[in-house]
Amino acid sequence: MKLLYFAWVRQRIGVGQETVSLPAEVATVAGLVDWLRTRGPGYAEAFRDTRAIRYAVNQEYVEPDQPVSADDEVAFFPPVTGG
Amino acid sequence: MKLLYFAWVRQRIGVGQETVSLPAEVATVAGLVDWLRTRGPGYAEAFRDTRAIRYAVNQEYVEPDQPVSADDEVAFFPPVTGG
Amino acid sequence: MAVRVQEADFDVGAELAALTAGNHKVGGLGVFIGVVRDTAGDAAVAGMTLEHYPGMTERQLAAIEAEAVARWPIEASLIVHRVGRLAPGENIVLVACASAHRQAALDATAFLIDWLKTKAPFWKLEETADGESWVDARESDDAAAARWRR
Amino acid sequence: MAVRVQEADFDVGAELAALTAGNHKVGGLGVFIGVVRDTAGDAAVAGMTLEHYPGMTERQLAAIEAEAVARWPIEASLIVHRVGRLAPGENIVLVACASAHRQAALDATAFLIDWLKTKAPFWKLEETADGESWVDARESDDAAAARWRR
Repeated sequence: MKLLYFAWVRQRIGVGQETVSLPAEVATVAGLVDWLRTRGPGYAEAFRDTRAIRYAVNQEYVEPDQPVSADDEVAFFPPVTGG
Repeated sequence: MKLLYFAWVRQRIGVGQETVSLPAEVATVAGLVDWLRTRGPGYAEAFRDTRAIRYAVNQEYVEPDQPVSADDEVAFFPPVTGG
Repeated sequence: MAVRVQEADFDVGAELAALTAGNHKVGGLGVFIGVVRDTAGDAAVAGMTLEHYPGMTERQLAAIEAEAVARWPIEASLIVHRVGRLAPGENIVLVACASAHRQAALDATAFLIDWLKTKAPFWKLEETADGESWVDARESDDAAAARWRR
Repeated sequence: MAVRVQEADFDVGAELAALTAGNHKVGGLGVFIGVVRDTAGDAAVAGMTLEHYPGMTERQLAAIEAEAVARWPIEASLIVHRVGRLAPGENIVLVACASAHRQAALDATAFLIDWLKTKAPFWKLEETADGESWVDARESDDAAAARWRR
């Protein structure tokens, strides 16, 4: 599974992208966030307040209850500020 | 008094501008139109339906009851279509 | 703030660059460019001639621009309108409005062109296969301008 | 219909000329250009860095443009968005929409930039005297985008 982080999510975690093996107990984006939080203080800080996080699976916006599978590209980022 | 005509008002009257001596009985733009109608068939045709005419005195839009005096520049034209 | 009436075409890139040059308060620039279409209803248009009322045109354009400046926080604005004969595809009018804020820039731009369409003394004489005819004012233009009345 | 993400600046005049070249159905061209301001609230801004999500950005921009095409009779449209470091006064984004009709061109242009602001995955890192900070999303942008929801 490919994970992507942008803006301050990326800065707090310390990397922009990584490839992980999806744990068997993780079925949704929200489950993925709970698992990521356990991976270290940077992750815990990045996902401390998930109201400030947006999610994309395979480059489309999704809600936290979106199912995820091992082939997915999942991205985590703050609300967008372009334009 | 300087009179200006634009677009099809100009075409029907046959000139774009002229200088006239303001008749004593003409006090308003509407009075001026009534007097102009008597000046020939082109004028009569141009001012046949005044709903289609707009008026400006000294380059500002006015209503037909606007007073006019000998020093004024008065213009007659159809609704504008620029842009 | 500037208004111009001219026969020559305008260089959109150069006009817009000059409008905001050196003003780093500008966050957004709204622009509208009017262009001669090759059809009017079902008829093919070979070209058109723009007539105007010299003096009153500039006065009305300046008044329209002043009204926009009174309503929105505008850093810079520009209206350039062409007159004379124009072929399909040619530029007719350029309206631009720069502001710190996007919404002000966009709203003021729409306001400027909507008001210009119903207040600035220009008239279009259109050439079709049936000959020349003066373009009629459109109720939709009056309605667009009325949105901004207050 | 085209979307581009690039580090290089864009030439507004050339982009707009290319957009409508040879299409004589176009009667109006709406344009919005976003520019880096030198202030954010009370703080002086020395510059900013635009980050984006390659792949998703282009996909979202194309979806936004497709939505505009579905809603308005659009002859041509363009979105160009820059990424990387930008100084005050530099262009950020160019949005343009050409239509036979003025109102469609203006509305579609406003729609494109409003939706882009809330949907396209770009983020601004601003440089002030206090250091670098990520720009917060603004409720006014959500409100502007919500106008177009249906």
